Amino acid sequence: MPAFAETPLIFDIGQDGRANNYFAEGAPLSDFLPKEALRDELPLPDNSELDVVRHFTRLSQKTFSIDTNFYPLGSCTMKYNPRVNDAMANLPALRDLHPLVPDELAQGALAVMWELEKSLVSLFGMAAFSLNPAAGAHAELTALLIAKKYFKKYGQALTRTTVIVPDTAHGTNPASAAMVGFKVVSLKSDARGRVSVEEIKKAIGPDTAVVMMTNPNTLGLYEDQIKEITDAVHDVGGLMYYDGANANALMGNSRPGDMGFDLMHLNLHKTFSIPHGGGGAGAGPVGVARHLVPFLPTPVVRATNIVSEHEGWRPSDEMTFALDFNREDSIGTMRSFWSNFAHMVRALSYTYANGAEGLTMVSKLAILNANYIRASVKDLIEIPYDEYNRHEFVASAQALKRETGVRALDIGKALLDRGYHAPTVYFPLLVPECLMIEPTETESKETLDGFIAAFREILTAARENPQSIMDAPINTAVKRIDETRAARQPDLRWRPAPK
Amino acid sequence: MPAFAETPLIFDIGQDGRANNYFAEGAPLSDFLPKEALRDELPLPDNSELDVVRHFTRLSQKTFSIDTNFYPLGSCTMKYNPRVNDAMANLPALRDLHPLVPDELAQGALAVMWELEKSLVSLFGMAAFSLNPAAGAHAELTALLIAKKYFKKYGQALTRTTVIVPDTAHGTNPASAAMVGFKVVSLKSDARGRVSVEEIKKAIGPDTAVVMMTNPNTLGLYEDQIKEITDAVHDVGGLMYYDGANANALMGNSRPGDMGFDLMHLNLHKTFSIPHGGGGAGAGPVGVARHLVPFLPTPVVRATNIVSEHEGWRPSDEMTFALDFNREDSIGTMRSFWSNFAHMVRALSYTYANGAEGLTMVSKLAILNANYIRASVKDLIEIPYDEYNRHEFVASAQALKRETGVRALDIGKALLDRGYHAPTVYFPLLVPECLMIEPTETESKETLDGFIAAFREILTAARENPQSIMDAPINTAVKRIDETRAARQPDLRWRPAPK
Amino acid sequence: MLRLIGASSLDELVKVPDAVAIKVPLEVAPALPESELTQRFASFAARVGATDYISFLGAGAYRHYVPPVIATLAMRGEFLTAYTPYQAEVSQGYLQAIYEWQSYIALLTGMDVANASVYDGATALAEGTIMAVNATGRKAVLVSRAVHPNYRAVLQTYADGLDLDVDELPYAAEGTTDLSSIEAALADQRYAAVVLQTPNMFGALDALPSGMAEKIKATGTLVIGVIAEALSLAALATPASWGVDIAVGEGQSFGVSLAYGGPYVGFIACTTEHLRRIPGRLVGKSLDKDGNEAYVLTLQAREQHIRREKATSNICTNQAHCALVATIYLAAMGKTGLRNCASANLKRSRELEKAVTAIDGFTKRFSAPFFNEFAVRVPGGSAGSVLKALQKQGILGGVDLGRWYPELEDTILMTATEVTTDADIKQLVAALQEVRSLAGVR
Amino acid sequence: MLRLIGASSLDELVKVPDAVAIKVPLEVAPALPESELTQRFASFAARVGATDYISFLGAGAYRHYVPPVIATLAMRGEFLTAYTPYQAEVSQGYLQAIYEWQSYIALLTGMDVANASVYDGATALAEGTIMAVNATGRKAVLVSRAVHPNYRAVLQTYADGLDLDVDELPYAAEGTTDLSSIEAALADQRYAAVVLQTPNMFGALDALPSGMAEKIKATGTLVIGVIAEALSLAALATPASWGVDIAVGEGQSFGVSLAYGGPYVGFIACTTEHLRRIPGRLVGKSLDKDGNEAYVLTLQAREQHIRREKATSNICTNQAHCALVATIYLAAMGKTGLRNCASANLKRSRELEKAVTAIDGFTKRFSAPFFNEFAVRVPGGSAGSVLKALQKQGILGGVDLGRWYPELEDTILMTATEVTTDADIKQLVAALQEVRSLAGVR
Ligand SMILES: Cc1ncc(COP(=O)(O)O)c(C=O)c1O
Ligand SMILES: Cc1ncc(COP(=O)(O)O)c(C=O)c1O
Repeated sequence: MPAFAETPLIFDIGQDGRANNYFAEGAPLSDFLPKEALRDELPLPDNSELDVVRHFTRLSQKTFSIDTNFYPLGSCTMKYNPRVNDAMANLPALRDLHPLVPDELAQGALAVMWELEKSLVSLFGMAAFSLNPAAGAHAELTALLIAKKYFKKYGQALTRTTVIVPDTAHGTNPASAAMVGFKVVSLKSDARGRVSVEEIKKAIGPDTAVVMMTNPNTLGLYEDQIKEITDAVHDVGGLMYYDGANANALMGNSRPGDMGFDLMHLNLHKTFSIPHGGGGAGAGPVGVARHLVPFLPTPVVRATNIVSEHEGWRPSDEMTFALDFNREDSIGTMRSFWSNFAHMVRALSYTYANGAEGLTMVSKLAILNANYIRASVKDLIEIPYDEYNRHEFVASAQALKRETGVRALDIGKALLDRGYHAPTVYFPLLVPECLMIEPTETESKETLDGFIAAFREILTAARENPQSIMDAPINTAVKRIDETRAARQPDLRWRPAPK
Repeated sequence: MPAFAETPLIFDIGQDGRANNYFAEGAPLSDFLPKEALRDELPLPDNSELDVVRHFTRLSQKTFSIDTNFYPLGSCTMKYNPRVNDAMANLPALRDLHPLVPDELAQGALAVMWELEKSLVSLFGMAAFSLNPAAGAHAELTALLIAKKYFKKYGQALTRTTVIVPDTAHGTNPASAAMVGFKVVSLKSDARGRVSVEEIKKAIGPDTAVVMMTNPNTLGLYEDQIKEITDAVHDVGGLMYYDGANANALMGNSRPGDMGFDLMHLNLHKTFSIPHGGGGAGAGPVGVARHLVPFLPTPVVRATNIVSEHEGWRPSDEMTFALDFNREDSIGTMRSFWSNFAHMVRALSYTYANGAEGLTMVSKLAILNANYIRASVKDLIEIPYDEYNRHEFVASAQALKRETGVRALDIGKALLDRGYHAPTVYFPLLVPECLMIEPTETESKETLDGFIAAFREILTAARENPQSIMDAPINTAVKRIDETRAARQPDLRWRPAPK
Repeated sequence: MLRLIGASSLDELVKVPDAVAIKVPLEVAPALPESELTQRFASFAARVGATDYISFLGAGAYRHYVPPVIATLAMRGEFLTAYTPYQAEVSQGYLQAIYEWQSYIALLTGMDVANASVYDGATALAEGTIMAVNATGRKAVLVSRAVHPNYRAVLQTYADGLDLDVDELPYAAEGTTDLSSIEAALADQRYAAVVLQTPNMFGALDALPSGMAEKIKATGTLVIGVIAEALSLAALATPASWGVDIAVGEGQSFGVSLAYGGPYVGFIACTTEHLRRIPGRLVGKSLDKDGNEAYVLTLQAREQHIRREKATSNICTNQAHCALVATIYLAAMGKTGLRNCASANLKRSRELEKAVTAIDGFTKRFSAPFFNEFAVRVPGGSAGSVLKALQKQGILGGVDLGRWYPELEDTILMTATEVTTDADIKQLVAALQEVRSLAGVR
Repeated sequence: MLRLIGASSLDELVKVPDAVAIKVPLEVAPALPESELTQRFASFAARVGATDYISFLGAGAYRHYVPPVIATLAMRGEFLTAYTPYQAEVSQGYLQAIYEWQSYIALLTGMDVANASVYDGATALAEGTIMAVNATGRKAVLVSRAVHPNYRAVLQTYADGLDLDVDELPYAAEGTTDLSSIEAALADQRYAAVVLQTPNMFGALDALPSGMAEKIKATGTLVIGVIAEALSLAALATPASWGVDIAVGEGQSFGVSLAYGGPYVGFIACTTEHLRRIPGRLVGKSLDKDGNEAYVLTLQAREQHIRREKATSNICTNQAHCALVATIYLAAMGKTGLRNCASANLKRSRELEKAVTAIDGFTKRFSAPFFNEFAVRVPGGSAGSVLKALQKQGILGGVDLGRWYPELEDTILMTATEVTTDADIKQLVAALQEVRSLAGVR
């Protein structure tokens, strides 16, 4: 790393006398409040704006992103984040709107939320969506709270205690179930990498509250018996939950509502092109079938003048809206204020940019790109379920590891050296030495070809010179990091030098 | 360079079918115009927005800037560019204002121009400023056209044919003089690196139109006999021109007007913190003494209701303004429209951020920082004029080159490797193997110390292992470039592959 | 590409069983080219009436001055379009920024450690409560009624999931939490934690009086401190100083846009004792193979992707980018900027207090010292109708506390920050005077 | 620091002779903290009345749709705060972008090479003329009156400096340049160049008819083509195709803000023959020591810092950042975006033409084909009073050509681009009808 990339902590740069002139010098705080109510000192550095700019500019340059590189991180849908979405979210009228303004002064914002909800309703075949939850896991929690309240209402709170999740499920599924006090039962996938109707029938019963699935599942495979599964679960009185993290394969293709799901969430920060921002904020609308609508969290955006027959989108121009907090059966609210609204703007902007046809094409091309990569590497690495996949697929380095010692992790690190993000590794859990690859629809064939070439080169090198792969990365700002040390001797913050 | 930093030309990335959806598909152009008026093909690539983002993001990361690194480029005043200035220039009302709107609908913009002009008038002691010219060189041209017109008006057009420039002058000075048809005479500096009164008296005469100087001069030295010089030039009927590229040493310190200059320019993109943007746009207001006011280029911003006694700034709130095009003696106009207005906003924002006291401190600290570096390196490199300098100083690698073969250029390249921009090299011309260092006031002592340490390390290495310095840079995206090849076989553009 | 894949057509590749194929036309917002899309959203923006109103709204979401440099840096594509920094070797920049955020929150709260963020202030309270529940094994929590009602509502929702009891502490006449019965309440050691907020929902400073934290802890109960106005941390005694075990709060005031309610950024900080119970991500400093300092996500054994149903929380995606905004804000402000800002909030809110209470019939509802908002009792008994009348004059006069507290339907929570101007206050006063005389209220 | 320097105080270090010390108090805009500074500029912005007006202004500065992605990229700090890329090894990014700009301009104009930019369209014309003067050794130039009057004014200013004669070619009834007397004018071989603009000041396409360029060149005279509306290059026959030796113009339409007149970006493109006479910077592709492709400033022997008074121009700082904006704009648009945009301009301007000329008394002034603007003769004889009346209704109806052409004081230049809406045109028509009936004009 050249010297100029060094970035000492912001706390080690600042110095007294370097404050920026943002505000007039204020009176001492003790003019306003008794001394004992005040803190003694504020041990933060004063940094000149130049130093702040240089610091964060350099930090940004040491951060891998979609804007700089290809990011085939399975299950994360790292597609291009169109800048027009940000510009719309930053329109001052929307950006600077206080959440507690009276509804009549927030009509444009409510219209955005309503139009988005209606678009999602049609696109995914649910009766309604709540935009309340802040992310996917938050949405799962919301949905399971809905399920709990639903069963309570119908006197089954004490009997419906189990949530079933396939072994391919994301960790948030069982974790969310646990947060609602459900017992979690894991379901083995069949030889085709899917949930089998037989297995599910064995697993379910009168104690089944919810079965959580995604489709395509996290192996990128379409659950082709999904209707039979949801029917079976409904037959025993359970609810079906759809984890929408994989919805990028589904738009205009098939709808969770039609598959028989009662509950679902979307990761707008995946499917709807909202930037991940280094790990958030996200947005996780929850969709429900008709029987669960009363349980949605508050507030709900309600049209107050024209009530439409249509469930899907139509222009909101002549309509007026209100936030409805007064919903008897609601589970309550999940957050400080209404929704991650700026992201609703982004998601609706994305919807307008594509329309139904465009969104359908998004999913088609996402599937095409993923299949193209699979077909281009399958001669060099094991594809445990080698059939048409959807928007992502899973490879396994198990055989390679046995042969050469090179693991999935090593392949990922070697990709970093070549300018590509590592695939998701070690998830889903059922595939050993798993590499989960999701290219998304926004990448060009040239980019895919570049990645394929690098991937193939690594697989070849792994056999010829395994150490070279196990030593990766070497072109990066730092090399492999001692994670044990990080966990054993936690250093989680800067501390001022003792005086 | 790691693979991910590769940036093929934008023309080699694009492909048909990747167009972004900015506009509805338009009717064929031949619906509107006859075929022969239309071009055959438009050989530009269609690039997806993702590819455009990735391309220019990567290009930006391969670009050295103030925001990433220290930039002690002498004569260029690479100070921090406060972001609030950009935000003010981007206020939609100012950013989207058409230059041909009637004055009464542009009052706020005219007020910005008027307030800036008045601030400059007081700060530099001139009678008036024109904001018309687009950069320093453009301003020089403007000023010399004023001089020409002035002499013409007073019947001396044919006799006043010579412009005198010291040997320390920037190349634009003689080049601008040539563009107004003046004969250029170069003046040797004295042993103290200054223009001597004696020499100037020998050089001037009835043919002298203008003497162009800067103060501090490009050696960073204050012309302490400036008043004697301007008096002498005025005595023979010549005009004095002040090149304001070095005004960052002067604010609140001394004023060209008081020194006796008749004409001057400012590089707002140096002194007034306007970003250089990779080489422009700049802004070069021209200031004049009272006798030259009638000759200023058009338009001039004129107050139409309250006409003030004051020459300096006062609040414009109650005032109304007009663009005045109707000025009999004006040299005419220098550009398509009025001024580089967005930069006037930035410059006025900078003025408001600092006020008179703040600007005075700017110049003091700029001088302090430059002297600190000089004092910290003078034991290792020759300082031809080793006295208190102003905002910059000049070192010479002549002795070092004799000893070791290492040239000023090599030192500059070695600095690049260490994360610092090279100083200005080989200017001013009179110092052999010259390195001109201007740190500006916005850098912290830590940054200066880092630079000093790197500079000293290089000078030491130059003696111990000169080849290591002559091989520099090695940490950069490319190594030294074959400039002869570039000039001999000019490749100045991409061409489509022949079909 | 299809040839290589072996598919005859794109449609073959994406085929689904007939039973689940889409049978109805999709009704989705129609496709617009970008130049028209931007006009569509301009029309949404134009339908936001609040834009030019003078505002005294606060109550958990605050208007503050945000220097342009913040967005310039935070919106850089590398930050905006990165995923969670799982691959540390190529994410050192973002990881360091999160480490700096954790440090800032620890320094501001006085606590030992802070996490990489949770969704918002309300969910921070819910997650903090779960920490306390896990730490104590108790299934009830005692919460002051002066804690933000929305935060309490979210806590209740989470509590319903986990079958926790949420009991309330009343507030006293001065507007602070009434602690007179607390010792009795804690006697049977049912409560995992006592929860207080400062400044509380009425703007009043509401830290525990000295000695009280010790008494609470003596019953095996933890203290959770809530901070809904993060700027107050620049001025007020730290949560650590009044005995908090777990500090939770909302960081919106640190440069994050109001955006009609989100995204904001919740934080959780705690003593070292509770470190391994903290939810969500943590960044630690370690060494790389060559012995260079390096940042990395750590203590992941707490998290759902490793521990699944045994995790400390289900949180995965958090609010990283809002935390980044806040980190850049804090870096740019520094202690001097924050102090000056806090001072201006104190000054402006007192000017507002003086101006409003000088009007006949308008009185302070509570006497406790406040930071930048306070409760005003209006003449006539209806906060709602006063606010409506102000609204007609282009003023958002504050928040009707009757929305959450039936006994306070005559009370408005009014907020002034450093962006409140003299002119704002003057206009409010004029409007209030008019409202009063028009309504004939006394 | 002072100690090391050896100075006793900062004031000692900065002392100047008494004779030139400042003796008066400085009157400069007063220092404001940033939070107040932004309010000050908001008040300037509020004093710009034009903000919400419907506009049909053009005449060398055009309203066009600019995708948000352009500013996102161009405003990245590395681009914004770089100096001229003198140190090529650390400036490959910006150098490549300039090379791409040169390529785009060459492709759009059909010329062999283009420079890295000059100040604006008008100075591009002046500098292009100097190229022709240097190439031919002649000291006069023949310029169409249909070239933008501001461009001609700047040319005149520069010409005064160099003692060049600027003679005029009249325009014909159709609105194009009257070439009937050109052969006579060129006969004595006085002129370095003939200068035409297309679309010209009246919006009319004004390229040389086929065969004419050859005739002009046969007299040793060069042809300079001016493009004031760069978007037209996406549609119209290239300057190269109609025989231009030197193409000069204004790139503002490629994503550069109107900004009350600047900064904009001038371009100069020419045939290889004139390459070494081109002013300003040029970026070339070469190889580095290791044989890798690398970009570098080249042919610097033309420039002032090497050649001083013998340089091809005095230009140093140019408009690099505006050129970068344009480059990003062109990359994002691509040929499809540009074509669609050009098509929309053609369509909208024809809709405007039809709507306006359908009103009794409003007629087309010229018949020649146009791109996105055209001249309208108004009833009553005074373009100025019609425009004033429109202004009262919130409409900027166009540019009064009488400002520059006394014979056209009854003529308005009206512009419609892709951002002109149906509603804009409707409102204009309604207002024009009212204006006409109010004024009783017929
Ligand atoms: C399959 C799946 N489910 C759920 C989630 C959780 O979503 P979030 O991170 O938004 O909480 C993820 C995200 O990584 C996921 O991939
Ligand atoms: C001393 C001096 N004079 C004049 C100029 C020319 O200014 P500009 O580049 O703005 O044309 C410069 C710029 O480098 C300079 O340093």
